[in-house]
Amino acid sequence: MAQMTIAEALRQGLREEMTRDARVYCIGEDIGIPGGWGGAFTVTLGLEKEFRERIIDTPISEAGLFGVALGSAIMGMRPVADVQYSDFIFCAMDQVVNQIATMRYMSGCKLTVPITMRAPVGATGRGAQHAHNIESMFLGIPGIKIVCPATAYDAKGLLKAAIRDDNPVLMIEHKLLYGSKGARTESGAVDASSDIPDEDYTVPIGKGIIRREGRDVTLIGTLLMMHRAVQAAEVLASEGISAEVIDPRSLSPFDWPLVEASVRKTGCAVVVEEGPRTGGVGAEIAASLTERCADALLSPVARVAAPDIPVPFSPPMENFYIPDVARIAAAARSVIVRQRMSVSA
Amino acid sequence: MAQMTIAEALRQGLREEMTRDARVYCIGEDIGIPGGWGGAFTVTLGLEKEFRERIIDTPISEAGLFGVALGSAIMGMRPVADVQYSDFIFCAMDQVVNQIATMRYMSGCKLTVPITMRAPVGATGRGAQHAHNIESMFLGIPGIKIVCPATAYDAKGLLKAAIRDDNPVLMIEHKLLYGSKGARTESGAVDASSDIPDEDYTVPIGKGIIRREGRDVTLIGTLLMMHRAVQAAEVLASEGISAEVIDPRSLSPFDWPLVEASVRKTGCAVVVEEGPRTGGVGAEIAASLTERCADALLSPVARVAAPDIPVPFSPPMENFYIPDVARIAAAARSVIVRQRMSVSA
Amino acid sequence: MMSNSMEFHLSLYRKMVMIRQFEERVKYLFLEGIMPGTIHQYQGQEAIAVGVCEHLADEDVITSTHRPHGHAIAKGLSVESMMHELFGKSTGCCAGKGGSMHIGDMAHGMAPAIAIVGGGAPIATGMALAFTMRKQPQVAVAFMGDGAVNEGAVHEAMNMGAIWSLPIVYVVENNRYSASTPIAQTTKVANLADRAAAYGMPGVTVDGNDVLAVYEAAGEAIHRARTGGGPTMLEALTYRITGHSRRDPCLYQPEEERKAALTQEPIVRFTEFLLSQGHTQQALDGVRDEVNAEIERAVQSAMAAPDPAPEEALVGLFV
Amino acid sequence: MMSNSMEFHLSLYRKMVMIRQFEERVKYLFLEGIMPGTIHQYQGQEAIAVGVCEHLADEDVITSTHRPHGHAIAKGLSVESMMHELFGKSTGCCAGKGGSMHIGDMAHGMAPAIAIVGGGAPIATGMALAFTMRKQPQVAVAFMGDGAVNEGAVHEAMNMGAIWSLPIVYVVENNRYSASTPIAQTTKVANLADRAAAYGMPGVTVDGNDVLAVYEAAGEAIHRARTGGGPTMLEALTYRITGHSRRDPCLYQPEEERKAALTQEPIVRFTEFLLSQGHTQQALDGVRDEVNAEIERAVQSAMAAPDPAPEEALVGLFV
Ligand SMILES: Cc1ncc(C[n+]2csc(CCOP(=O)(O)OP(=O)(O)O)c2C)c(N)n1
Ligand SMILES: Cc1ncc(C[n+]2csc(CCOP(=O)(O)OP(=O)(O)O)c2C)c(N)n1
Ligand SMILES: [Mg+2]
Ligand SMILES: [Mg+2]
Repeated sequence: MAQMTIAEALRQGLREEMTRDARVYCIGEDIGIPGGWGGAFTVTLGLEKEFRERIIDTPISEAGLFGVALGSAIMGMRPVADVQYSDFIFCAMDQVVNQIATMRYMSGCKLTVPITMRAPVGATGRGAQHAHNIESMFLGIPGIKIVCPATAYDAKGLLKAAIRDDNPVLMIEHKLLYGSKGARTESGAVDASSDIPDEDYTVPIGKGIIRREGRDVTLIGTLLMMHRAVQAAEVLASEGISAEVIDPRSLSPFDWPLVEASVRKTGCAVVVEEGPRTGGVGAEIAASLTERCADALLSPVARVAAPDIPVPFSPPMENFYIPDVARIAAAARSVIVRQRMSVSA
Repeated sequence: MAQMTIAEALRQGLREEMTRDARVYCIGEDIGIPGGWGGAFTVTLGLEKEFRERIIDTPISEAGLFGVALGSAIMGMRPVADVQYSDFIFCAMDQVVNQIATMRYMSGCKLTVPITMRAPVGATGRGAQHAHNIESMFLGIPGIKIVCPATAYDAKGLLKAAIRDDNPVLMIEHKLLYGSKGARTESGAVDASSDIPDEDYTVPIGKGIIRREGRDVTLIGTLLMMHRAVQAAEVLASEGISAEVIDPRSLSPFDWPLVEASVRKTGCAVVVEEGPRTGGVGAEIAASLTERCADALLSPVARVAAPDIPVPFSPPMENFYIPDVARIAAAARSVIVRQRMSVSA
Repeated sequence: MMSNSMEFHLSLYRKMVMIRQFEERVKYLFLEGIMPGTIHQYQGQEAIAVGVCEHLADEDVITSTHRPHGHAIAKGLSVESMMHELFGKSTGCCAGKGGSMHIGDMAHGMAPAIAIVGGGAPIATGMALAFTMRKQPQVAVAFMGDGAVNEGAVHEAMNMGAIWSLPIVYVVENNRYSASTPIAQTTKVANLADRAAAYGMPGVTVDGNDVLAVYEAAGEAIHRARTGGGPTMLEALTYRITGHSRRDPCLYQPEEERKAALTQEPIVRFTEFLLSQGHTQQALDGVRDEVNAEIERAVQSAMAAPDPAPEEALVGLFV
Repeated sequence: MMSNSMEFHLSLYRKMVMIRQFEERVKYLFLEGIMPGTIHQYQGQEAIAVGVCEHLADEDVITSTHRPHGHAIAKGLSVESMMHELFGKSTGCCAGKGGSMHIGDMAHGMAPAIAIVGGGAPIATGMALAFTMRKQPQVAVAFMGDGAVNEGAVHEAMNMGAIWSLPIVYVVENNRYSASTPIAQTTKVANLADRAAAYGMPGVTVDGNDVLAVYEAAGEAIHRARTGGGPTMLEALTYRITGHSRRDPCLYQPEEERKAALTQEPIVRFTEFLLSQGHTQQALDGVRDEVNAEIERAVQSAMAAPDPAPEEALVGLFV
């Protein structure tokens, strides 16, 4: 048992999987240069010393590197391909959407494509091209599983599950949660470290978790927004409102039983996400929840999300962009107020 | 006044706009080769004879061509850039999402980016890589307007509005609606031709239209699904159910007043789309409608969409994939049944 | 190497004719409205697929394009499993889920064909990387057209193939057109193989209508790849004598040019050569008849196979 | 051309020093935690931006990269408007919405810098296309790093620039590293300018630490572009003596190599040259002091400017 940051837990997870299975390898930009940073957020730092031939630094060629990962996966390797910032995955979008997501299906479901893709999201003072929250764009792509760890425990467990999964898995990571150190420290970072068990474990893809139990309202959020939802729940608790916080951990497949059970208990829900509201992940969750729990929902599902704009650079504007604790708490109060009204009606 | 197909109406629209404004030009692959096809669906056929220098055939380089269109737009040109199939826009995704959508905003809202992008969607017997319905992926990208004409009248009017708009506009077109002729005829094509006025007109971006009035249920669909919704409404009419069919025509901005008014009248709604259900356009429409009209909705908004799979090639499987009239009618009946129950309750 | 034996020549001929007759039959079925989908055909480029794939075993792999039937046959897929696929039957090589543009079968070392122009190059490069990482002696071949070399993905892939010295050959079938666009409009270089220098790999241009020339040049490149010498860009010059896709009348090809090309097409040329080497017209006709019979059996069996149940669509996306 | 006059040399020197001192001041502000965001700096490459942009008027345009401060100053943006932008003020050249990686100002012919490596090349090509279509005499310059030439978008753009013979120069600043990755790992060609041949355009390699050499080579290329001669790929050899971004200690650069590079950096070299030409150290120090004072005024004014109202974020996405 040791306390680790997400960066450390991911690094350990990669090390263990590469040790366990010679087919596992990492491919990306600046991931294994001696004297370098181990990727943009130190996840692969030092791994090149142990696995010189399985940490592959590429030129700046995202379409190329995702295509290469795909080709090797078809041949039985188990690549972990990453982009330094999720925004750059758009350079590889054809490979991801047209090739990786469809290749098995087009083959008559004969091939397998055991590929793990890692992509850091979140607005962090770098401007619009290093800030995308890409989850919603991939939710609509059948053939790719999506996981979103918010803690070091989940990061390691989901990474291992992804690597062992025979299907393409996109792992969304959040820049402010890595706990990267030294020159790669992020300002505004949030502590997401966990106690990591000594023994091997995985976190099953498609299983969410209750981060905090509650009775009055269900808050649903991943990554940084999970942490903010927990903070909002604390604020609400001080007002006598008992909020349940659910971290779905996987977006695809989604843990409907867990979320449904919570909403059937609380009667109302707030979905929180960092990216723009329109066409976001929250739309799918809200629409599906409404279909599944119409009889139990006492007020419409509320969505807390960013406004429909690119991410602005200036800190006051960027802070305004990212949903904060106050907005989450306010949304929770608003759905609960309605609930009480309707109950009393 | 003349009857025209969508391909003809778009062609006329391009001709008129290029005549009106010397800054308007077309850029794409195979769009103006003498003896060629005028693009994959004959939209630009023959225009190269009139506007030799403003119909620009490119190499097969989608990232390049959308970037070129962007650069020229910044300098005051008004490009109409197209991909032959919407699937290929993923090759240009960085240019569209990271550059075109953000450039004005990042400039401090000083630049303008008057670019029109055209992309044909729909499953048409070509397999998974020539079949994407890309609408949902772009809905979540602030900075791009999205229009979806289902008739020749709207195609021409929206194209002209897009070209005259100073912002990026993505125009989604449907392969089965073009009415392309000769060697480019599509099997399974649906007649979407209209009477086109002789005088200049535009269709405002962001304004929907009621395709058929009704009292009992609101059906919402664009492109091919609009036509299927109208057919479903006819089936329903024969059963005594009066369905209102709304064609939003624009997805972004969206004509909420029109849709809301209809739903407030009928009390229930079915959103139809051709692409996969999860993370689809229907999720956003259903979630927003629920937020806006919770008090008026007598049953949860139903979504009719494709299953969450890539598009299969084989005709029986492909037909199963694409939502058909029967499924739309069934969804309508299901929301109405519930409505009646709740009214009688 | 049996490159001079009559038997060997006849086996090349047989494969080329198999491709040609397959495509002709498919064209007919398609134009008659009997076959669904859309098709891009390979008539006139047979020498390339056959000359290259002759050096490959089932364990070697290729990626193909929107125009994959020739590669598939040359790589050893049965015309039966292909015909079933084209008819959308579950008995097809892709269970009816792929179709013409995604035909393939990894049992014969062919990934599902990739209909995104240029999209196969990085994938083949990754296959080659897998061989290198595992120290296996296999080779990958990425087939692509002249138009594809202008795609960014091809550029990125070739650079990676070169810097990592991977066992791969990038075969560019230069048929002088990308869809309706003539090559003069899309590049300024005299030979596309000149671009190999940009990656520091050998570039070779060969007469792609001469199956023996292709066989020889491909042999060198594949040998180099297999023995640790790294990748090659192999450009094979040919001409697209068939339409780009289905009902294309090719009005953008100058008539003179087309006519000249028809006299140079690979089966005409190889036939002349074979006759000059002592093969008889009768023997060649015999090959053609055999091939036709095999194709006809494939058509009949494909048409007789039951359609898939629609719900099969839902099965198998994930393992 | 006044390329030999002392005045001209001093003006080049002034611009180079303006860039250097701007970057040093920004670095300090950043490390002190006073300046928000992230930064990629230009120290050591000043000769390139200055040597190239000296040939450009406000009506000529450039695209820049994640490392844009040097290009911006050379292209004529005021250090004041830049400093305001770096501090995220609405008074910045991008109203605080862009930040360091998107600095730009079309009033001075600089598009918002593009932080996606290689992403600017197609955009600059489109700007050049606009000039050609309108028969305007302007020129576009796409700045990029050595790492960028491996991006597909750059390949596609250069090919288009070449086939359409556009008025553009692709300037590759080869500082031998892309982030932490040394160039030997990303390409096998000796000079990146060798890749120009793949597009049929001239490729030129120049000493990028010699401002006069850059000035001359860029002059030729820009003249060619401006007079209908089409594009050039101009590679300028330099070295990244600063960190890749913010707190990078550059441990991946061999110490010998770094040390040698520091003796070759462009301001050291140009200073020696100027002194040899009769300029006095005092005069050069005077320039530096002036520049520092201007930068200091910019810093004070930027820090004094009020923060934007958060809701300004919502304004202006669409026209
Ligand atoms: C990325 C992408 N862009 C465009 C197309 C449409 N398209 C299909 S084939 C083709 C021409 C391909 O030319 P080439 O590479 O020379 O191959 P050929 O058809 O001559 O065999 C085009 C433009 C596509 N399939 N993929
Ligand atoms: C498409 C893309 N991939 C990766 C990155 C991350 N990144 C930023 S700068 C950089 C290195 C760029 O190297 P080079 O082009 O040589 O420019 P330099 O930093 O040396 O000026 C990388 C990998 C990016 N910004 N965009
Ligand atoms: Mg071709
Ligand atoms: Mg560099």
